[in-house]
Amino acid sequence: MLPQVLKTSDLGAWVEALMAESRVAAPVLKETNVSDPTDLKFGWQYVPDPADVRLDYTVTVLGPKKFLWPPRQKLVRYNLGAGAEPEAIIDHEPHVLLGVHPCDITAIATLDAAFAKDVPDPHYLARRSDTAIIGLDCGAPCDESSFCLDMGSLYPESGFDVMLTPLGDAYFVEVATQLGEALVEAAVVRPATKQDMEAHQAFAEEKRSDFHYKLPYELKYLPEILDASYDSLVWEAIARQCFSCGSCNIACPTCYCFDVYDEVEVDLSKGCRVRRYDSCQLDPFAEVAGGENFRQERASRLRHRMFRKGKYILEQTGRVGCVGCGRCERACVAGISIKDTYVQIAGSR
Amino acid sequence: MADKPTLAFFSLACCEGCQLQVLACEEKLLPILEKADIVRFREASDGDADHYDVTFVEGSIVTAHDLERIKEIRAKTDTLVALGACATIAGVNAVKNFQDPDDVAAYVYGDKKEWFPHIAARPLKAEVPVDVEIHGCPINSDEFLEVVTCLLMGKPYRQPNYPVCVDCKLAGNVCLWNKGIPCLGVVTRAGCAPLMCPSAGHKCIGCRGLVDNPNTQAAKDVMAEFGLTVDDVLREFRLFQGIYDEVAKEA
Amino acid sequence: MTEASKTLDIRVDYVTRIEGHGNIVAKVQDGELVECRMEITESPRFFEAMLRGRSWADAMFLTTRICGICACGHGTASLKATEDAMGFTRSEQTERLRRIVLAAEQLESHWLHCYFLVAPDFFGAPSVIPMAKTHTDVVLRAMRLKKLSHHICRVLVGRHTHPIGMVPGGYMKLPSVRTLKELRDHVASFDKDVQDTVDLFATFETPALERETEYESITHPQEYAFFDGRLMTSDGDEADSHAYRDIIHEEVVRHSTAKHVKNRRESLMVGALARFNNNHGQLNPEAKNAAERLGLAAPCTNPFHNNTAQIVETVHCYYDILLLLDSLIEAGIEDEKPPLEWPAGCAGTGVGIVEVPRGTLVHEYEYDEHGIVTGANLVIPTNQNLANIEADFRAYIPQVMEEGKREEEITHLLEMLVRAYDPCISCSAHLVKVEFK
Amino acid sequence: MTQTDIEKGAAAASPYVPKMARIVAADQMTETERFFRLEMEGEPLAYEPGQFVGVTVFGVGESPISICSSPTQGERIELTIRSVGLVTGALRTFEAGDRLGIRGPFGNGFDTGAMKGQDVLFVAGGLGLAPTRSLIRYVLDKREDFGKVTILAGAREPNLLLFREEIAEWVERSDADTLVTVNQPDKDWKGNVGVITRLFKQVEIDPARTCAVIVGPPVMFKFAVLEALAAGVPEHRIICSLERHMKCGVGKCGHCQIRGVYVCRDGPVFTYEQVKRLREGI
Ligand SMILES: Cc1cc2nc3c(=O)[nH]c(=O)nc-3n(C[C@H](O)[C@H](O)[C@H](O)COP(=O)(O)OP(=O)(O)OC[C@H]3O[C@@H](n4cnc5c(N)ncnc54)[C@H](O)[C@@H]3O)c2cc1C
Ligand code: SF4
Ligand code: SF4
Ligand code: SF4
Repeated sequence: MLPQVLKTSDLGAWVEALMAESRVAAPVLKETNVSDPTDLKFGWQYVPDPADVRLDYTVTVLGPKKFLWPPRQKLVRYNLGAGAEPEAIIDHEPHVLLGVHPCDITAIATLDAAFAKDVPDPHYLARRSDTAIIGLDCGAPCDESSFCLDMGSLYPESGFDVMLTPLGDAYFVEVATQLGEALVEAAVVRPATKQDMEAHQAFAEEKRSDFHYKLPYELKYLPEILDASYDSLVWEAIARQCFSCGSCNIACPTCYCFDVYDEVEVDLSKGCRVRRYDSCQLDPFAEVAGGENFRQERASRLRHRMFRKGKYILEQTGRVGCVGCGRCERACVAGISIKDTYVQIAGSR
Repeated sequence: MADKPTLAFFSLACCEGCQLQVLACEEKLLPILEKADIVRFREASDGDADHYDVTFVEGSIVTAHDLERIKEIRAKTDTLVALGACATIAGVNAVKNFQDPDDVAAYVYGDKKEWFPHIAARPLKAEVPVDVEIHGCPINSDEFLEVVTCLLMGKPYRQPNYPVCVDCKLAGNVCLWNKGIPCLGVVTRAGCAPLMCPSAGHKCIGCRGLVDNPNTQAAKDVMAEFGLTVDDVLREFRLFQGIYDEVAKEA
Repeated sequence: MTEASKTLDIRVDYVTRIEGHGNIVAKVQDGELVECRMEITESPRFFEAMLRGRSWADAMFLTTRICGICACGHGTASLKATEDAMGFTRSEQTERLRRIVLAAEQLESHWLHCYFLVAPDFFGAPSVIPMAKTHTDVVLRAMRLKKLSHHICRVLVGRHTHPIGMVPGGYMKLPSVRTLKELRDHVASFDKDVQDTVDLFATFETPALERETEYESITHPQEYAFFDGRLMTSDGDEADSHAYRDIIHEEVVRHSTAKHVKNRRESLMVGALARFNNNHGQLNPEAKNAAERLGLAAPCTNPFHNNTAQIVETVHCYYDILLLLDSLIEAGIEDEKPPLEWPAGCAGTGVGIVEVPRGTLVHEYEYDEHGIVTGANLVIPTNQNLANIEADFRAYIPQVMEEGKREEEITHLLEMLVRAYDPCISCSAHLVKVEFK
Repeated sequence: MTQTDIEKGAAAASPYVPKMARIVAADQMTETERFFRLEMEGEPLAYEPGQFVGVTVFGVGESPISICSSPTQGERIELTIRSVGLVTGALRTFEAGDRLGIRGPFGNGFDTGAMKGQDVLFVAGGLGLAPTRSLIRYVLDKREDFGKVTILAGAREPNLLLFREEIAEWVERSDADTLVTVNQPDKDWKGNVGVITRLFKQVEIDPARTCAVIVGPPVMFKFAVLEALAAGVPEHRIICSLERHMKCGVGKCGHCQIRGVYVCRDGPVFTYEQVKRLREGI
C-alpha cells in the first residue's frame, strides 16, 4: 500500500473502528503533577474511549511490554490431591498497540528474540503473534534521559505493522505488513500527495537535527568498554546510592527476568504456577540454599544490570539489551542513570 | 496439627483494624471455616478453647497486663502469627516511645496519670517467639488468606522481601519522588499491593517496616537532596517504629 | 419473685472497648443496686500526646489508627481540624467526596453491626457463623452490602480501614467521571438489598426500656448532619465547633482509660438514635419511609432503638450517596491539587467535628507556625456514651428484676443493651455473664 | 526474529508444564537427605549424566535437582534431595506411590565423549556426590571406555555420608580406587579423617590424561581445584557442576545467569577454565 494520510480529526473514528474488531491499547493521560499541573503523566492502557488516546504523549512508566507479557502471568493450572493434571494456560486475544514509539518497537523485537530463542515460550509468543503494532515516530527526544539515538533504536526498520508520523493536523501513514494494510482499511485516509511526501521528508530532517549523540563512543564498542570496566571502582561509587529497589528493572522495556511461584486457592482444591517480573537488583535474586548469594554486593548487582543491558542481552539475542528509552533513570529515586554510567565507564578503568 | 486445626484471634493495644481486614475477606473465609475451627474471635462470635493450633494476635504490648496476656497466649499456642504493624513492629503505638513516658500520661490524664500505668510500646517478638509475621497497617486481606492457606497446607509462608517500589512500578504508578514527594517505598517491605498508598496517589509511610538490608544511607542522602532535615527524616521514619531503629542508629 | 433474684452480681470481663477492652460490673443486694459501672481496661494509647510533634501532613495517619472501624471518620475529622487551622476553604468537590466516604463508613459500620452482631440475637443464633447455614440468604445479603460499602471506600480512598489519598486540602488522586459513573451504577444496583434490610429488621421485636436522656449531635440547617454542622443537644444547648467544651465536659474516672463525658445531666447519649431524635426532620424521603416501616418515631427514648435508628440511617446514607455521586458526575471532576506546603506563618487551633457511626467525634489540634502539632484533644463518641450506658444499667437492671425475668433472659437482655450501643464490635459479641446469688 | 519464528513459537508446547512421575522408592538417607526413585508416567526421560530436572510439588513449587542415577541403569531416574526449604521440605513426607511433577532434563551434562579413554578423578564433597554419582555409575558401567578411575568422597561427619553402601561396593572394586574421608569422625569411623584435599596425597595423578570432576560446596571446590592444578591437571580438564538459583530451566528467567552465561542451559557443568573466566562463578 502506498503511503496514506489520516487527518488528526479522523483518528478517533479510526480508533473506534479498530475497537469494534479488537481491544486497542494506547497511551492515555494518567494524571498531572501535584506540584506542576502542566507536567502531564501518561500511561499505557486498554482504551476505554477513543477520545482518551493521547498520541502527543512523551514518556510512560511502563512500556507496552505489559500487554505482551503481563507483570503477573499464570503459566500452568493443576489440581491438588489425586490427579494433578497440569495444563498450560496460554491466553491471548487479538489486540492493537497504537502509538508505539521507536524505542519500544525495538524493545519488543528484543523480547521477541529472547522468548523465541532456543526453547520458545508460547505464553509470550502467543500474545505477541496476536498483536498488531501501530508505531508512532518521534520528532524530538522525550527528555534528557533518552538516548535512543545512541542505542540504535530510533530508526527501527521492522517490528511494526503501520507507522504514523505526525505532520501537524494529520498523520503520515506507512503500511509495513499485510496486517497493517487491514488495519488502515478501517481508517478514513487519502493517498499521500507530493506535499505530504515533502512534509514527511521535512519531519525526518528535523528529527535528524533534533536528536544528538550522548555517548562518546559508538554502540558497537559498548560491550568491549563494559568488559574493560569490570573491576572499575565506578560500580562501588554508583552503588552507594542504589536502594536495590528494582524500579529500574521493572520499568525497563527489555528486561525479561522473572520469578516463578505457586498459588493455591483457599479451598485447597486447585493451584496454579505463576510468573511475575523479577529484578536482578533485589537482594535474594541470586541467592541459593545455604545462604550463598553470588551477587551479594549492591555494586555487583548494579554492574550486572549495566552489563546485561549493554552486553549480555546483545550476545544472547543478537538484539540491543537497552533501547535508550531512559525509563530506568526516570524511575530511579537515587537518580542513577544508565546513560551517564555508560559515559562514565568510557573514561574509567 | 489436628485434623481440623483450631484458630484463635486476640488483640492487644491497637485499633482492631487488622481483624476487620480478616472479616473483609468475606466469602473467601467460608472455605477456611470448612477446614478449620475458629475457636476465638470476639469480633464475630464468642467462645474459647484451651489450646490453639494457630493464634493470630494484633496489637502491641503497652502495659504489664499485655505482657502477661501474650505470655499466656503463647503458652497455649502452636503457631503464633503477629498480625499487623502494631504486633510486628509496634506500629503507631511506638510514637510515644520517643517522648517522656510520664509527660505522655500527664498530657492525657492530667493529675490522674498514676491510675494508668504503661510501658514502652513493643512488638510481640520483643517478648515471645513469633512464628509468622503479617505486616501492614492494616494488614492486606489477600496476604492473610495466603498465610492461612500456607498454614493449612503445612508449608512455610515466605514474606515478600523486596521494597514497595517493585509493586508500585508494576502498577504503572508515576513515582512520587518524580512529583517532588519523598516516599518511603524505597526501603519499605512490599506486600501491600494492590491497596498500596502510592496507587492512591499518596507517599508510602512505611507501615510494613523495613525490607531486609535497606540502604538507609541512600535514603537519607536522597531525602537531604529534597531539602529535608534529619528531624524531618526521623519523623517520617518514626511513624511505625520498626523503621526508626535502623535510621536512628545511623543518624 | 424468688429471694435469689434479689441479688445480682455481674462481672463481665472484656466487654467493651473504646480503643479496645472493657468490663461491666453490677451488683444488686437485697433488690438494691449498690454497684454499677463500666470499666474500660483497654491499654491506654495516648494519641493526644503522640500527636504532639507530628506534622500537619501526617496527623491523619496517626489518628486514623485510633479505630479500624471508624478510620474514615477519624480521617475526616482530622483533616477538618487541620484545614481549619490552616484557614483552608474546601472546594465543593472535596466536600462531596468526603461526604460520600463518611456515608459509606456509616453503611459499613451499621450493616456490620446490625447484621453480624445484632441479628443473631433475633434469630436465636449464638453468632453469625452458624447462620451461614441456617439463614444463608440473610448472611449473603449482609456480605454483599458490606462489600458494597468497602467498594465505595476502595474506589475513593483506597481502602476503608486507614484510608489513603485524602489529605489536608483535598485528594492526592481524584477519581475520573467514568469511575464515578461506574460506581454510581454499581451502588444503584443494591436498592433491593437496602430495602430488604429494612423489612427484615421491621420484623424484630425490640425490648422495652424508656429512659430519657440528653441527646447530643451536630445539626445543620440544610441536611441531616454527618459532615458539617453546629453542636447541639436535645436539652437546648448549641455551640460552634470551637466552643465544643461548652457542651462536652470530659472527666477522667478511675475505672476507665476512656474519659467520661457529660453536659447538663449525669450523662448524655450520642450515636444514631441521638442524631435521629435531633435531626429526623431532615432525613430523605426513603429514610423517612423506612422509619415508618420500622415503627421508629422521634423522640424515642428507648436506647435499644439505637439499632433501629442505624437501619434508618443506612437508608438515608445509601440514597444520599447516589445523590452525591450524581452531583459530582454532573459537575465533572476538576483537577484540583491539595496544598503541599503549610501556609507560611500560620499558627493556631483547628477543630474538626463530624458524626461517625457511634456519634459525635471531635478532633482539636494546635499548630505552630511550621505546621507541627503542639497540642491535641480528641473526643471519641463511645467515651461520651459510657456514662449513659452506666445510667441505663441503673434503670434497666431493677426493671428486668422486677419483671421477674429468668436468669438466661436477663443475661440475654443485658447483652442486647450493650450491643444496642454498638460501643464496638468485639465487645458486642462478648456474652454478659450474670451470676445470681 | 522473523514472523514465522514468532508464529512457530506461539504454537509450541509450553516448557513450563511438568510431566507426571510416580515415586517407586523413597528412602531417608540421612537426617536431611532423602532418596527417590521415580518412574515417568508417560515416556521415560532420555538424559545424560550431570543433567538435572525440575521437581514439582504441586501447590508448593519447583526445585532444580540433579539426576543422580546414570542412563546406563535403565529407565527409572533417581534423585537425592536435601531438605532446606519450601519444596525440598515438602518432599520429606513423600513416599512410594506418591506423584510428582518433573520437567527436563535440563542442562548440558558431563561431556562423556571428551572423557573417553582418559583417567577420571572424581572429587565429591557432601551433596556434590549426587550429581557426581550419575557420572561415576556411568563410568563404572562403561568401564572399558575409560582409563584409571579414582573416586574421592568426603563428608562432614560419617552419618552425613551419602550412598554409604554403594561407596562400600566401589571400594571393593579392583578397577577403581575409592577413598573416603570425614572431617569429624565418630567412634565407629575407621577411615580417613580430614578435609577431602588431604586425600590427594594418597592418589597418583597422570596430569597428561586426567579429567578431574570436582563437585561440592564452594569452599571445598576452591581448594580441590588448587590441588588438581598443583598436580598439573590443565584447567580445561578440571570439571565442575555449579549451583545457581533457577526458576525456568530454559535460559529465560535470568536467575542463574553468571555474566553472559545461563547455568541452566550452558551448564551446570563447566570446565574450570570457563568458570575462572566468568569471575562470578565461584
Ligand atoms: C543444577 C542444580 C542442581 C541441584 N541439585 C540438587 C540435588 O541433587 N539435590 C538437592 O538437594 N539440591 C539440589 N540443588 C539445590 C536445590 O535446587 C535447592 O536447594 C532448592 O531449589 C531449594 O528449594 P526450596 O523450595 O526447598 O527452598 P526455598 O524455600 O525456596 O529456599 C531456600 C533457599 O534456597 C534458595 N533457592 C530457592 N529456589 C532455588 C532454586 N530454584 N535454585 C537454587 N536455590 C534456590 C533460596 O534463595 C533460599 O536461600 C540443585 C540446584 C541446582 C541449581
Ligand atoms: S531504580 Fe535506582 S535505586 Fe532502584 S535498584 Fe535501580 S538503580 Fe538502584
Ligand atoms: S536499560 Fe533503561 S534506558 Fe535502557 S531500555 Fe531499559 S529502561 Fe530504557
Ligand atoms: S496494625 Fe494498624 S490496622 Fe492493625 S490493629 Fe494496629 S493500628 Fe490497627
